Amino acid sequence: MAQTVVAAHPQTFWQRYVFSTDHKVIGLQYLFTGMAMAVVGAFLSYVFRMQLAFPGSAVPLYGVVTPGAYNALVTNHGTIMIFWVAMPILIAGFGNFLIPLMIGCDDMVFPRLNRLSYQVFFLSTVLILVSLVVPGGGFGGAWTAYPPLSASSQYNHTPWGAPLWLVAVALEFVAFLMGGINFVTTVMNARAPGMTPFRVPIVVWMIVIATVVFMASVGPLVAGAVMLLFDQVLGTHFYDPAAGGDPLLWQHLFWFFGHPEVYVVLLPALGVVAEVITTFARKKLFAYKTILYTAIATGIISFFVWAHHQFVAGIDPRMAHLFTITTLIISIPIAEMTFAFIATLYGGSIALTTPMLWALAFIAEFLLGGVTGIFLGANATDIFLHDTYFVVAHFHYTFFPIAIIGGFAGITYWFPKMFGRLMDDRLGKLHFWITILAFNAIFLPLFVLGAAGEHRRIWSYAGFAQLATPEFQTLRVVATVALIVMLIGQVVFVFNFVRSLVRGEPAGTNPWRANTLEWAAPSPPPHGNFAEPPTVYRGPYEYSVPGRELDYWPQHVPG
Amino acid sequence: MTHAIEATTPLATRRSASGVPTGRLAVWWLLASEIVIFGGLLASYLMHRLHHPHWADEAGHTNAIAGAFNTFVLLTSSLFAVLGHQAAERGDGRGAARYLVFTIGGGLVFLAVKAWEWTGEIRHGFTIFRDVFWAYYYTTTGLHGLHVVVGLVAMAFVATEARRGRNLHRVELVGIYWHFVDAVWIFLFPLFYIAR
Amino acid sequence: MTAETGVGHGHVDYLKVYLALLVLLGVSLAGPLVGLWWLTLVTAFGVAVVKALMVAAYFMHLNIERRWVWYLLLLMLGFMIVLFAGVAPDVLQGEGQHWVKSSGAVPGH
Amino acid sequence: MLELLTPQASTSAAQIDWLFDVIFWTVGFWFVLAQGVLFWLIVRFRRREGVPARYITGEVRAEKRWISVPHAFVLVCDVFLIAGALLVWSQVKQSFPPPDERIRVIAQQWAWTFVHPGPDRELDTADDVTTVNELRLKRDTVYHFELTSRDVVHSFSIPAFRLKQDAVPGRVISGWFEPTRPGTYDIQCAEMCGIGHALMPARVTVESEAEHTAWLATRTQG
Repeated sequence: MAQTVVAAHPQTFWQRYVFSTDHKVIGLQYLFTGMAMAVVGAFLSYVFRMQLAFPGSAVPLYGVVTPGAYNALVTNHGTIMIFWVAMPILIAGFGNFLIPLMIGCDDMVFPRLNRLSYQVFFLSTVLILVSLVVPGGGFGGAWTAYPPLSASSQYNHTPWGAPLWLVAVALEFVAFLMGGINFVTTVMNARAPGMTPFRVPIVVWMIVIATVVFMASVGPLVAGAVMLLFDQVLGTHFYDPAAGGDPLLWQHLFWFFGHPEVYVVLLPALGVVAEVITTFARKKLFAYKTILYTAIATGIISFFVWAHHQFVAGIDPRMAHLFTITTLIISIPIAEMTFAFIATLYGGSIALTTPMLWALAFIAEFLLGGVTGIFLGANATDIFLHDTYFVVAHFHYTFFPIAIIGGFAGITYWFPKMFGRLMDDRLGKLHFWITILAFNAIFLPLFVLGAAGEHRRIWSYAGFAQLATPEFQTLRVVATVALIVMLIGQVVFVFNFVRSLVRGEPAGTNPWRANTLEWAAPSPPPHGNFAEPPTVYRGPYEYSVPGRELDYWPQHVPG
Repeated sequence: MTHAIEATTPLATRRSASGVPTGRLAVWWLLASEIVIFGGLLASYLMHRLHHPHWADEAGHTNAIAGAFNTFVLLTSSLFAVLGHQAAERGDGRGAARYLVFTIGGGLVFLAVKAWEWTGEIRHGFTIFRDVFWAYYYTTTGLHGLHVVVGLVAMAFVATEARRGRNLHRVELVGIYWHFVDAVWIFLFPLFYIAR
Repeated sequence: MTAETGVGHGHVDYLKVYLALLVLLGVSLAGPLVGLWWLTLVTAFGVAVVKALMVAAYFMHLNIERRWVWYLLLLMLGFMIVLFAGVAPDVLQGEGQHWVKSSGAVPGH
Repeated sequence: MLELLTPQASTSAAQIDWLFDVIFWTVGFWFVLAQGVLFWLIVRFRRREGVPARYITGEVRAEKRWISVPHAFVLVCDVFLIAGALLVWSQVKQSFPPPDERIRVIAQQWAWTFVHPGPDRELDTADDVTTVNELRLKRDTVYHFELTSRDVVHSFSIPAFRLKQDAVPGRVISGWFEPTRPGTYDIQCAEMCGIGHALMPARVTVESEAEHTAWLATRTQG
């Protein structure tokens, strides 16, 4: 088999880092774009948390927050954190970087399609940022964009912000559809000899399942987004009840995608955790096939639960029963998977390195996010809790572990492979503890506020006598202060990241003594990845096999 | 397919662990994601259509003859596409290109008829703003028409290459996509033209 | 690859499939001409399903493709049926338990 | 538990709070158990010199039991929680007790309009009392309400009643409640409805029959 010819050509800076077709460069482009957007999303949350803690006072670095600006802040915080942080980092970033390396090939099957995918994504990034500063301000109709509010500037008063927001989101979908076709085709066809389906690392499986779920669920919303865009800019009446449309249709199309989307980002994060805990517990993954099947089951069931977001939205009350049942059923595969992850630790030899701390914290924090979901999936309690801060706290206990904790676990684990150097472990742990403690201090108070009936997306609670009490205001201040502490703590990470990049200790090929194929390539892997295409002889988690001298057994080592 | 894919493509592109050639595999996944886009749109339309009995009257103003003719045109162009595929498998690049040109011709006739239809309807006041039925009509047939245009561009590109005997496997890929566009129209035709 | 996918292509006469499709197109027009709504349902939509299946099987060559491709495409259609079933009680219906659609002006002022 | 944070002022409130407590203790048990096991494992199996990890696949039946047995218990809990949720939902949102009075609630950007039936207890008559951002109710009276919206989606939410229902333009949605505790409580809009979303607070006053009649008299004479 001919070696890749491409690597031989000398390349300019632009060819190499901007218009590259190399999956690793594209993966890092996604990763860095996602991290930059995380800064934007975090800044938005800082501004609106300051407004909540100190209503009406000028926020440093921003100024006074008006009600319209507040709505735009919360709307775009949610949109950016999900579509421009969680998805690019977990799916596109890790997926692009890891898939070809972990299945033992030199690139994605369609490198130029891959590059186009990033370019479209980059364009969508520019559009969402531009939408924040156009005349009339950014879109403020919540990330769910329910019509008629989102459909007409007569109601939302953002004639530019709303269509731009919608086009940006739709383009982001297009980018991920292109990337998704590439991911699935690559994993199906480009696996190294011997890489049978049950020898594929869980994180690759998870990214593929997530991608398929994304592709299957986003279609109706793409159609719905076209209809909403026509309502906004042409003046059609798809969602206007007075003219024969139906506003509830959008809610259904949105959540038919929106709920599977939760699993689209959750599954890759779980995959990252699986890789990290097996490596640092030196243990075989407990019940590989069970984890795989529960992931597939979760993906399929996720198509049957969407309307639990709409229990009180005006859907027929009889339907709420069906969606309660399916929603609680989805806790079954997820619980099974969580148990399998916990069981993996049993009998291990656990080293609490920075990536391992993140992975364990993921399990611990996600447990709280998972169990609080039961209150919301049960239709009767959701009557009270719907659109309160209980919901906000609940999904931050799922999304924060997914996007931020899972992201940090992956970045700290694969940093040596990405850049060929080790990160500082002590700084990493410092950053870990600041982030985790502050995170809990932000969102635990919000559970209390939500249980007290505090509703979401409210600029000021001054008009609500039951909520404007000094006790509740103290909780809001606690959450805001904790947020600021957490944001300052990220400086430690940035410092560690940059410092390790230039003068970290050289990592070597396999610093963690891990089994999967990416650790067989040099760090960082050159264009083309492997000097010689690897062959696979065993599963990815053969740690501490009895009778062997070494406590790991890489997939590509014969014998 | 009898020819070799260019050697500069990555090793990854040349592997076929699933047994389905990479290009065709990607087309299947593309169609899977297209099914849900059109599926979502048509499901939404169908619900509204069944909710509003008076939409039957509106549907009476679409031109069923033109719709039937366009179905005929697309079916014929699909036949040419599959004959082109057959030629490509024999290694006959010029023959494949010729059939693809016929297919493109069919697509152009389809678009011309569609344009004539739209013009007539708009002239008679059946614009996209008249009613949600017409909004669905223009959006759905417009989205389908966009797919036709994309197909035409792709086929022109593939035909040019096939003429020179290059990338003959792409004749099949673009054909599969074209048949899908045909199959979508097969559903649009009764939904918007026949059911009254 | 010729050996693998080429088998069977020769057995299908594309022209016959094409003519069958044209006949079906004629049948689908019959319903509205007769004017019976249930006949239209069968001729228009039943025939559309048959036509689409024929195009998929013989022109897209799903008949000789790996089985799972059928399953994949049908799974996507299945999700659309789930979507329809979940949404229809609200969007298709004009009223339901404790709610009713009203296009008229809101009472009050 | 919720009653510690916000008053329990309707019959539905008691039912929903009961369900909340049931779920709280059930999932709380699992949460504590899972966290306990997780932390115990982390401490117990910390890396020690000379102690290698064990090789456990989790694919044999005896090992799988570690996760399948707790899993079966989770399933049982799910069934109970589903039953509880469906029961309370059907009482709150589906089977309405016969009404003593009817009111109409109309949402718009950004205010609430409430139509009280007046002394004749019938809506759409001359003595209807229409108020903005102020709702007056008699205690221990079953109210049916008709909810609609003039423009965008709003949500009629009274936390003290544990009541929440979106107001959707083009739909008239009915609901019911029975206030049980006198007092004045917040009414919120709980669905993003534009710039003034935070600025449409209203108040509901629950009062005795006599007080209510007196209030009605002031409104109908003026």
